[in-house]
Amino acid sequence: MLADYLIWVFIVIGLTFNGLGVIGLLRFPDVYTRLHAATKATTFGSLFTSLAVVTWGLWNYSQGGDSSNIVLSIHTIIAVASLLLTNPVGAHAIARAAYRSGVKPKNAVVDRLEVKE
Amino acid sequence: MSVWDFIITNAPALAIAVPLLGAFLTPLIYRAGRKTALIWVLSVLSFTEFLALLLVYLVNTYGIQVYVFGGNPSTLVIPPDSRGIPIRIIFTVDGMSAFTALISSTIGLVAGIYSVASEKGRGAQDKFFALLLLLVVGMMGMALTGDIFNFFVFLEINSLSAAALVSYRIHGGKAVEAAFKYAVVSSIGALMILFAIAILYGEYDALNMAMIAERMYQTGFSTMDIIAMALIVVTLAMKCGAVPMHYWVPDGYGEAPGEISAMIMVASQASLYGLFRMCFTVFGLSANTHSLGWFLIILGLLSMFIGVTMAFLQHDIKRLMAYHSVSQTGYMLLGVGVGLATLGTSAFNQYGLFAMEGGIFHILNNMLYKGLLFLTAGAIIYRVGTSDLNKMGGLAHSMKFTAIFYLIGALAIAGIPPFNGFVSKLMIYESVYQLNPFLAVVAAIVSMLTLASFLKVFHSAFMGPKLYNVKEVPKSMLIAMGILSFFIVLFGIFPNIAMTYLVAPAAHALADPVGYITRVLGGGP
Amino acid sequence: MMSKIVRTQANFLYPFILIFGFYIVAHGHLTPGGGFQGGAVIATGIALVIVAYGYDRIKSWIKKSTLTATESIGLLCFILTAFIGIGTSFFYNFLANSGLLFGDRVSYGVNPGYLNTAGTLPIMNLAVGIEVLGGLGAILMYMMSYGKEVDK
Amino acid sequence: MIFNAPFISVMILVIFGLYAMVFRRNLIKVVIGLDIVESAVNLFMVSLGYVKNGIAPIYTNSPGGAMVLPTPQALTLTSIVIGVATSAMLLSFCILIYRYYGTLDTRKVRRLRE
Amino acid sequence: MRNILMLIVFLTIFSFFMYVAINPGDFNSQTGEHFVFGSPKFTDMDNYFIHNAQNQTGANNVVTSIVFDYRGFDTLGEASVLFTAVLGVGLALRLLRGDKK
Amino acid sequence: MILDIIHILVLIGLIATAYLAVKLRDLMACAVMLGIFSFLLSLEFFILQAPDVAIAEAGIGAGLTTAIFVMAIRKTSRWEVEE
Amino acid sequence: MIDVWLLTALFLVVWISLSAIRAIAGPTLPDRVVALDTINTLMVAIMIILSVVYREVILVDVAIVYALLSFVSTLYIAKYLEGGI
Repeated sequence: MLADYLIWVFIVIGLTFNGLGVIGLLRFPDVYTRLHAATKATTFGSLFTSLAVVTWGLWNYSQGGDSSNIVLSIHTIIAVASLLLTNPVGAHAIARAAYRSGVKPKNAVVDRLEVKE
Repeated sequence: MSVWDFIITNAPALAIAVPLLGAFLTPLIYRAGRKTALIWVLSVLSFTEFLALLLVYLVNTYGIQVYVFGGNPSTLVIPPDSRGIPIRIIFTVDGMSAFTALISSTIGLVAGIYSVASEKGRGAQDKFFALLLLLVVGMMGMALTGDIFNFFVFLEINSLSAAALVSYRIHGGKAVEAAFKYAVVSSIGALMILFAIAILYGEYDALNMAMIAERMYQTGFSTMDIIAMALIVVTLAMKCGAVPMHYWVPDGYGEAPGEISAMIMVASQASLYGLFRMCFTVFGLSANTHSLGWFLIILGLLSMFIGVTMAFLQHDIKRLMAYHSVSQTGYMLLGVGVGLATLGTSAFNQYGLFAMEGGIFHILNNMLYKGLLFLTAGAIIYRVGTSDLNKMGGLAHSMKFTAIFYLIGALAIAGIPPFNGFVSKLMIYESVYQLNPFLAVVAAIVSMLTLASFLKVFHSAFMGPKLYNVKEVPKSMLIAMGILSFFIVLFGIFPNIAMTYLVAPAAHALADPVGYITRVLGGGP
Repeated sequence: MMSKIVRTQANFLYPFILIFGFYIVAHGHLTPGGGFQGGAVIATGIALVIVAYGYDRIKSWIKKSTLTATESIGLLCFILTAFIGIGTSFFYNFLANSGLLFGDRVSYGVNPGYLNTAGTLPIMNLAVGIEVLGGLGAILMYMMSYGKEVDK
Repeated sequence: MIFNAPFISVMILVIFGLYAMVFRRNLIKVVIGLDIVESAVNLFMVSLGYVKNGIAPIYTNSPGGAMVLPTPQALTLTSIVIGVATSAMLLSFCILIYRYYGTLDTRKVRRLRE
Repeated sequence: MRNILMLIVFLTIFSFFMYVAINPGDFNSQTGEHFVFGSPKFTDMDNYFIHNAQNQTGANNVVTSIVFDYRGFDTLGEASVLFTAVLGVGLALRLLRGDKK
Repeated sequence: MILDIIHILVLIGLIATAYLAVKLRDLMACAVMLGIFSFLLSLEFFILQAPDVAIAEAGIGAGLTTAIFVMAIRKTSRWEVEE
Repeated sequence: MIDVWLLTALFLVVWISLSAIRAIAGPTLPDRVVALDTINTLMVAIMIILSVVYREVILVDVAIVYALLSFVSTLYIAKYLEGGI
């Protein structure tokens, strides 16, 4: 019972954050804010949807399911871990490349990077 | 089990595996020096040639050879518990397959000998020779396989290695442009064939040609089969350079090195083999062979006429020969198309089979004399450095052997009696005349135009005042050309040798799809 | 060469990709995957290292000739494995259900599966994995190097 | 419900790919079109082997049931690697053509037809 | 002119293909002329693989047993295609000596 | 039912990205579109219960093909038709 | 009762479609790449969810490959934008 509620909560959180990220990707004015919304929020949201899967697997296993449930949980954790490792790097690379390629932040008051270089 | 028994038992597999192993090892062996690698490549090619000859012998002696990859034993086509379905990849070697394998390995050997001298001093030779072996593998695989998806894989090996070899001499980017065109045409053709294979698979859940043919015969010829047949026939006709789809031929043949042009020409004839195999064996029982045959005849007529007409406009020796090879492809399509159009009627025994024998004999002859002509063109370019006919002249003074070889090839392609072209052309005229006199008239006119065109080339390249101070080409190139001209003269004087052992079994094998299916499946329709 | 963050992360991730690629290759007969997929994964790892460090740094670490030789050797292993079975027929799976190396029997139907089953399949998987890794890596290196090295 | 939607989309993809190969004026576009056609054929093969409510053809600790046909998947694996090989070769030709011609425009890359 | 011609060819191919795709045949029987998504017509060869592959080769993954055992020769050919492509790329992008622009 | 809707959405995405990969004039954008096309194709294979093919497509189609295309575009030119 | 996992998958596919709009519309190349990255992340999530829907453990392997490899193409495009390669 508890696990059911937990799964629901995780999924709702995950979907909400994913949705927010996508809305941010659609609505924000320039690359950097879109990047900010999209990569961070979707990573967080995907983390939570996957956590729901992990919880489901563990719960089934503890209820007397076979060992494939625990394998499911472990593999999901590996997938999420690699997602967490790779996503920020991609975001960083895009932001840097966008700045280097001459895309200016919109409505920016202070551009520290410009001062520095 | 002695070595000889071993080789005989596994000949179809070894015919593919040996050159493939040779290709894989060539880049490694080349590190030990060029000479070692050349000896290796030539011995592999000779062994392949030997295996192809062995296959011809086996087929003539024991009938259709079947080899099951991974079967236990290797001739077990249908496992006892599979309810009559062949499940593994099966090589089915009948007369036509062995014939095509023989001409492929022969041209491979000749090109290997030729390129010892002609490519000396150019870069990336290990890759060149490995690709040459792979091209041989592609042609032989297309010829020997009895599995439709396996055919696609070998077609892809064939086209990719041929495209890479076309781009070998970059020639200011022109060769790369030709190679790009060739690769795109081949790839889209291969994809369409894959599409057709998928359709056939979805219809019949089988990939073996004999199985597909039998199921198609049992369930009737549906709309999907028509679509698959159209895709396969059109793309294979494009691959072999029949006229409405011939635009890649002059570029590809014209820009490749001489020996590679000869090999690509034979690769096109492997596609022609695929076309015949599909038309006769896979679709032959169910489809309307009469209209299919007339389709091939019309393609052949167009190819003959337009090819030779376009050849008159060229002033580049290789492009001229390329257009002539389009026109020669027309003869083969004409001969075999007549056979297909009359398949199953009483006319088949009167003249249809004879026409097919003519067409298939023409494949062999075309390999010999067209290969020889491409090699002589390569020799001229090797010494003179240009392929423009207007800038040549007087080469007969210094390159006597090349001139003689060229003359032999030109007379053979025009169908002058002591040479082999005469025999096959005569066979085609005689039999085609009985179907429709108009066809024979066109074929004869095209033959005359061919003679005129090649005499023009001979005049402008070899005759006249001495313009270039050049030497004769190196020995290995002469040996390669000599081998081909020897066979031209041999088959011209004694055509019965080729007819008895090569051509007649091939024609009979093509004309007998039921025998093929019965041999593979055991039962047959 | 990309920024330090990317380089550090590439250093950190490359072993993971390698391990995971070999996991896919080795478990090819039990879970989805096999020689091609594992080889492609490892080759993508090579692509990651190339893009993180740039060709100039990479070319002393990974040689094109090494990669092509790797490819040839993988193919040789593959075709030789096929050749060994030629006593029966080419590509005969002589190890399956033999009780020798990789020759354990499995029961029909759903079972967890063990690594030492499937006869020559794991060996072929490994050979094809090496081949694909070498081939795709060599393609990447060739395309990367063009125009970078001085024409003589 | 789903009707023959995968087949329909396969046909549309083939048409797009052929369109790119014939009408677009850049050689890299030709390669892109070839890639799309190839993916479409792969999709066609895999969807031919789909069985309704089938499971993947791997025996694991999953609930039993009808299995998807395995042969098209094996063929598709082969075809995918062939596709990447083809596009790599064509792209290297593109690089060479650009080096010698200075352009990839299909109307300008025509030195062979002078 | 050429474009119009190609357009006609394209429309022909398109209608041809659409005929392939859309016409669902007879939904209930297995012998309809056209493909139906989700229910293949014949399945006997694949059923043989599904039922026997595990016993004969010992692999749980049926696809792998097909790729490397039943159709292993295709895989060899396909690996050769990759080998060919690598050789082709190496040949095309080799360092040029003596070739001038 | 819901699976069918997902399936059809994925197919529509495939068609849309393929159209854009053909239509756009910026070749880099085409490469990005081809990448998304490959991802969606992989998901489609996943839905069609072909995990082997999905892994191959994810590794080769999504990772390597994009890399090769980007390298080729860097060595040539980015725009389809130069002005 | 509608399965919760299926509903989640449907929502995620809708999010993917919405991000594809940014990839289609995005005025500059970095916009498209951001959309590509987002799609990657969502794709991993949906693959994990779908493997629960199908009750198959092994399908998660695809998601792992995805998560590990999908950012390589992002890095290549980023490097292109920086002017490298």
